Amino acid sequence: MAASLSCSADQLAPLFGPNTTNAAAAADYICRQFSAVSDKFVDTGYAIDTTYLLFSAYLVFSMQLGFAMLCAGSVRAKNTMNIMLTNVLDAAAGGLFYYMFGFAFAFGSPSNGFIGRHFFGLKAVPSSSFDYSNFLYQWAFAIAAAGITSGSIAERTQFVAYLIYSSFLTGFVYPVVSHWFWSGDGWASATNTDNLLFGSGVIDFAGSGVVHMVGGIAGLWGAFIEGPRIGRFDRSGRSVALRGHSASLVVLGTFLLWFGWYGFNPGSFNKILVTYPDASGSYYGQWSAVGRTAVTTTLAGCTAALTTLFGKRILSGHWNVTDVCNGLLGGFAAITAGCSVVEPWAAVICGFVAALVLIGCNYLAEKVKYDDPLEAAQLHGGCGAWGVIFTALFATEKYVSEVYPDKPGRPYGLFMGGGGRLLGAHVIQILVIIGWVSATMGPLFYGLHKLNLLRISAEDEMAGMDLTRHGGFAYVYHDEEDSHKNGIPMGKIGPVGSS
Amino acid sequence: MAASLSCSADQLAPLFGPNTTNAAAAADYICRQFSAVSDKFVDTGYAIDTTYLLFSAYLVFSMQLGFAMLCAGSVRAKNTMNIMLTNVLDAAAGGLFYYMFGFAFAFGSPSNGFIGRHFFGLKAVPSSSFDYSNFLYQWAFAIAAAGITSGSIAERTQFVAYLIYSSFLTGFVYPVVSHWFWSGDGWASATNTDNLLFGSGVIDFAGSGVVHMVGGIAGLWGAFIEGPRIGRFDRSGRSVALRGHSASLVVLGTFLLWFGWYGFNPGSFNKILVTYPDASGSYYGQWSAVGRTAVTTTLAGCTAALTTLFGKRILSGHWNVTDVCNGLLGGFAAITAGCSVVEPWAAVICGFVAALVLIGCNYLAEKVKYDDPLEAAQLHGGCGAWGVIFTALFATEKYVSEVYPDKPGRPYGLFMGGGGRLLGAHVIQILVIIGWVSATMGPLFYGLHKLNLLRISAEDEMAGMDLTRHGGFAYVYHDEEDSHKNGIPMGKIGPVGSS
Amino acid sequence: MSAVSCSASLLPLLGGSATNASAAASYICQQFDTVSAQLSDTTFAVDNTYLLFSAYLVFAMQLGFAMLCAGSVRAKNTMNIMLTNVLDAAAGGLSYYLFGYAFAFGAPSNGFIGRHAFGLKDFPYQTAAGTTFDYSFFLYQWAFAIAAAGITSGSIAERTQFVAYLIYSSFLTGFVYPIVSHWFWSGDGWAGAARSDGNLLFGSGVIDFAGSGVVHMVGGIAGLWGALIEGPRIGRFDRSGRSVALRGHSASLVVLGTFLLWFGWYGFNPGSFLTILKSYGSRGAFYGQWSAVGRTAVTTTLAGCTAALTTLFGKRLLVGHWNVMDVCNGLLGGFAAITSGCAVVEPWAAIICGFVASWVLIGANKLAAIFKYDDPLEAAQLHGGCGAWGLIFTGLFAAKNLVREVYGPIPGSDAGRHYGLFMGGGGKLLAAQLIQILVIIGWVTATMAPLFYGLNKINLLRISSEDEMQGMDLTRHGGFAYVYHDDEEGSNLPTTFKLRKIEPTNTNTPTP
Repeated sequence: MAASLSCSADQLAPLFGPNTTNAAAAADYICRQFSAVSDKFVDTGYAIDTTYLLFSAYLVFSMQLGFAMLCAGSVRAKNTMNIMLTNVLDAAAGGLFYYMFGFAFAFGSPSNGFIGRHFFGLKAVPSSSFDYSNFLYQWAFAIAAAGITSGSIAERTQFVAYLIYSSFLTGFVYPVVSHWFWSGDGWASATNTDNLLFGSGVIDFAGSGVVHMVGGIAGLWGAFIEGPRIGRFDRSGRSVALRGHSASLVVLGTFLLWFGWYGFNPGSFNKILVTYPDASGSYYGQWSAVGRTAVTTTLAGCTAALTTLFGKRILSGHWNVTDVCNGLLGGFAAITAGCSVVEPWAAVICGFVAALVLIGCNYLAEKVKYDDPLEAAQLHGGCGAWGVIFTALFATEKYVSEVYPDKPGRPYGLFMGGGGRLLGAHVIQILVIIGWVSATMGPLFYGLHKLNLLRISAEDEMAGMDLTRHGGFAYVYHDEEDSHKNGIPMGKIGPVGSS
Repeated sequence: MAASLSCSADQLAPLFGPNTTNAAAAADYICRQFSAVSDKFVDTGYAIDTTYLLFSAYLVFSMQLGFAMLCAGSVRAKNTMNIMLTNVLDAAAGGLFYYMFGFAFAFGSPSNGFIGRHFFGLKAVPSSSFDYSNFLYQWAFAIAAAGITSGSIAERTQFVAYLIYSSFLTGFVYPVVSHWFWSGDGWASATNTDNLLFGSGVIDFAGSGVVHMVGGIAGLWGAFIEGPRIGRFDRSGRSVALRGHSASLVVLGTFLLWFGWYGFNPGSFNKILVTYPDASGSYYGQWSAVGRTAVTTTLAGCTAALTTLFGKRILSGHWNVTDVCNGLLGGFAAITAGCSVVEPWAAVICGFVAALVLIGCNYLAEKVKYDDPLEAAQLHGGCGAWGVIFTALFATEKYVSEVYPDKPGRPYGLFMGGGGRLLGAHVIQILVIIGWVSATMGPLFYGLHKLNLLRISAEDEMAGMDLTRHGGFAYVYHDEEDSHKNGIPMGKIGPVGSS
Repeated sequence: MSAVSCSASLLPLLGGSATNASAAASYICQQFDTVSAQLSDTTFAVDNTYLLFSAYLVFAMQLGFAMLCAGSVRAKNTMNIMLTNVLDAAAGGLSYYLFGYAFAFGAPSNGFIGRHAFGLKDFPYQTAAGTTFDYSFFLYQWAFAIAAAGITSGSIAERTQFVAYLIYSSFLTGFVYPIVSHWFWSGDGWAGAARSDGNLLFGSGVIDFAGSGVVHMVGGIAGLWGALIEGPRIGRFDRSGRSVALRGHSASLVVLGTFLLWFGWYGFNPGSFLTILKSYGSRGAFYGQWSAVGRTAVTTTLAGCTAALTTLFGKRLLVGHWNVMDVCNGLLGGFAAITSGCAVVEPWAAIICGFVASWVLIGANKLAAIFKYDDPLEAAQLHGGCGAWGLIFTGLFAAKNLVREVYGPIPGSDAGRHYGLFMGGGGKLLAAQLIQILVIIGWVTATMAPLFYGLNKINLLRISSEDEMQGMDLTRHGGFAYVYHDDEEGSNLPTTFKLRKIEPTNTNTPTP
């Protein structure tokens, strides 16, 4: 920041010349004032940027609450306690693992292009490049990836399997991917200082690929390996919807995710007090780009929601709020990659296509009898992949050069006249993420499956995990006496033989 | 703030000397520019700090929502309306009382060490030391203390008793405690300018003692005096869990509290644009300490949640999400005192022990047949007390001197080699808080009990307060037909004679 | 940034004897120019951070509305009302992007309607007068627009066709509301106190700081017409005309929604300053816009708190029990009322505002019952009634120095600004506020009433009575919102009989 404000006594003193009583002293005096001013600017900049980043991190954290409510509402009442516990633990276990080594793997520079190797246990943090607020922000991203996966394998997975995959995902698989695409050392990062992939690097600004595809594909393997829930497809192979138990919780969760996405996308700038070249003192700077990012995010989600509304109305004949919620989230997942480098009108296109992608993926999933209680693989995997492609098509020259200023003359979106190199890099990204996550999470889930640690027993599944594993049902709306009378065991939950 | 940026024309003019046409005018001109710059920095500082403090206050306020949901989910359905009303009123009544005299008792300086005596009704606010944002922030803290207590005495307390204790607690008991430990005039405050307790003062940064212990101990007396809920302990004295009616609301509330805690702990710095000595212009300043505080808070909560998960699994044989939520909150309550002055690794220890403290306290409570529907006394009282001790053991020299800069060479944590004086002060704090709250809230609850204003009748308790006092049940999930059948008018509210 | 301005006037002071006086002067002045530019950058960064996070808070109100509405209707219509809330936000986003924002703030324009920045064309930009319109401002205003639509959806809940929602919601956020906000908030608007050419209504202009009138009355009156035209829900008034309460299905959701609205209101009111880094006269002092922002948050809090307490005791006296839903509505009424004056009244006045607001709400509800007006969320009474009171309140209690600080001097005139009648400021402000109330009632009536009437005539407004009895979730939205019971899963039978009985049916025998 202080680059442009540089007072040099050596330069100033000769200007005063010999007639000034003490030219050197005068120049020095004045320049010391300016250097104090310059320091104050640095302090102010840190304070503003940290405030901005921390509150963004808090918003991203509130997405965990959104996931918990969305998942809870989307499963059947008998598995609510189970799924909520996994969401709480994603956050808690993720906190410890990301503290101990996840952050180090992701951002521990200097390192090679594949994996970071400093900052274990936040050693040597804060430094001039990473502060505690960066850690907090990245942690909130890591647990979001784990939260996505938990949706795919809901209602039929052993709790122990959750703990294992969640730690592995937040502690290793996700950090490595984020190192590749976001760290300054990553081999495919757009901020890599040596050598950009295809002279371009991957522009995955807030993580359609890094976060959403990783979570979605991990979920895909988990759900694929353990198979559909009992009753999800009937004897003749027809799909039977197993509806979630509370649409209110689904809507609550969706709105909370929307709320949190304002931390996720605009917050990914990390700093707000950044001046764009030759524009210091003008109204246009990173603060404006941050606002634009919030607007593109909003528009993509809104368009996707409306498209889903009418699309589903035509296909299924009624208006469905949970489908609209999923469509909305699909739009957000898609715009996440390009949110900062596309025009608002392009975001409308992004959302429109994302809704169609989601509908298509769901159709496909039904065909192949893939069961995903939250449509997480379709939504985050499918729409995330579309978002990565979309960015390579619609990124504008001006915004790319502003947001990624290190290298002038970068490739930008194909449809905007920027050539195909960015698209090439992005196709590589999709393939590499699919490959890496499959190579790590696929064997993990398969191994758990072989060890009988993945899927619960059929009895547990019919009775619901809450009763068999989590000490009771999540809801007790009626009083004890009732159930004593009518003898339905569902109602009675209290620990009978507790000490 | 402007200390380092001070231009004096008297000093500069002689440097220009007599040969400059108008040395005095030139120096004056330049220095006026600098003083304009300096003023702008002051403005900027106020704007950033106020932004930071206000949004932190909003986050702390969202904890009230968290408490409401946590309490609602933790009680039986028949008392939901009652407990939610008390939570709304904690905030509302607290707002008026804290405005009229609570803030004055707490921070009305100049005053004596025991109680403040200015700013009644926000008179003479804003001043250079207190702005409206400070009031809003402190108000959000005050209602949190009252919210804690309401959990302990849930499901069996008359509504009038709530109104009385809540006003008394937020208007008098809590403000006095916060005056002692947080006001610059307080006898035990670490920012006291005259005379520090044991040469150290109490470091209760965000209020493990001031907020959590006060709320917890007040709840302890209330719950103790009115006795356990009917059916909580059976004839043979065995403990019978009376489960809350909705685990979803408990998880929702817990996550909201977690979200709000990011305002509670890091926000307690009040300012973010503060430079640490000799470090202006560097990346390290209060903004970094704020981030660190958020990290320690996160890690303590995460560790406590995981410890509780496995601890409870071993003790009770199943995974329990509500217990994990309570463990998580116990970790937060404990780290609150020391969040800004300990290293992240120490926060892990803090959370680990907090979970054990909570399990121990719950065991003890069962032994002595103490019934607390939300475990509030155990959680906020017990873990809060541990947090106060923990701070005295693990506070590091560097952070203590940065966060409390007024006096150099302060005592710090015993285990960090800082001697026992801080621990002495903290033990005093625990004793004094227990004494003061017992001396004020104990008689109050006892008096209400004697006047038959405290506990509801057994009939009310069996039927649920919602039916008898609050105009009906909180949930109407069933349709008209049900009530047609059983003909109980309460259930039926819907259209009988529709057109 | 005029604060730091170094100019060539430094040159003669250094004089000719310095070896290169002009170079020295320009060297020093260049440094100051840099400082000034950086200060300006800092100001933009701080103000945008403030505005964006305020916008996020206002957006959280949409979540609050969704939960409040969901909890206040019967379980059988929950899916329907939540879908409308999601779509208010989504459809509002597109229509406000395409033309709503342009109608509201597309300067330069006439006093009636804006006409630039359709589809955010040529955005962001700075006007000749130095006002900056940035994306954050758009986002903030969008969050306001959808709040207005959210209010209306409550009034017509449980009996309105979904298509009607889509139509009125787009029309309201895309046209009706933007025009009102243009009148009172845009620098070109004919009635706003912030009008930039200094030609103010009654020499005063309307002080509707965060929108008691612009947002709440617009939403409330639109809802009033909708609910009036389609009539009460079946069963709301029995044969003899007695009012029968149709209770919402979940008090927990109502409380959740209320608290979220409270939370969001901290973006709504204090955020309406748009900037926080602005000094009031004396530079370098502790008092500036940051302090006014804090004061606004405090007045908002106090008004809501007072209204809640007043409602609590008022209803206790009138009805005989403590009722959390009523307290929640009272609280929101207090907020709706203080919204207009929050920035220009003292905290003690906010208490008066809240106290009266709760009685206005109780009175409006009484009146509604007499006229057999059915509003499931009391939205017209709450936002319309308390909103109108808020405008009058501002005309009575706006404080002289606060009005001057918040709105600045009148452009091109040295006349002082008018302030509250009871504070000795004369009646001109009050007159302007009354004009605002009349104009808003007139405009919303003239636009929304024909719309609702037309929809009614072509049978697009109200659902059939079969749908209404069964609940729209079953007939239109693919199923019931809640499935708490288990086994029968997947069967397509109507679930009405399988819903579990929830409340205590029997008088319990005490468990020993």
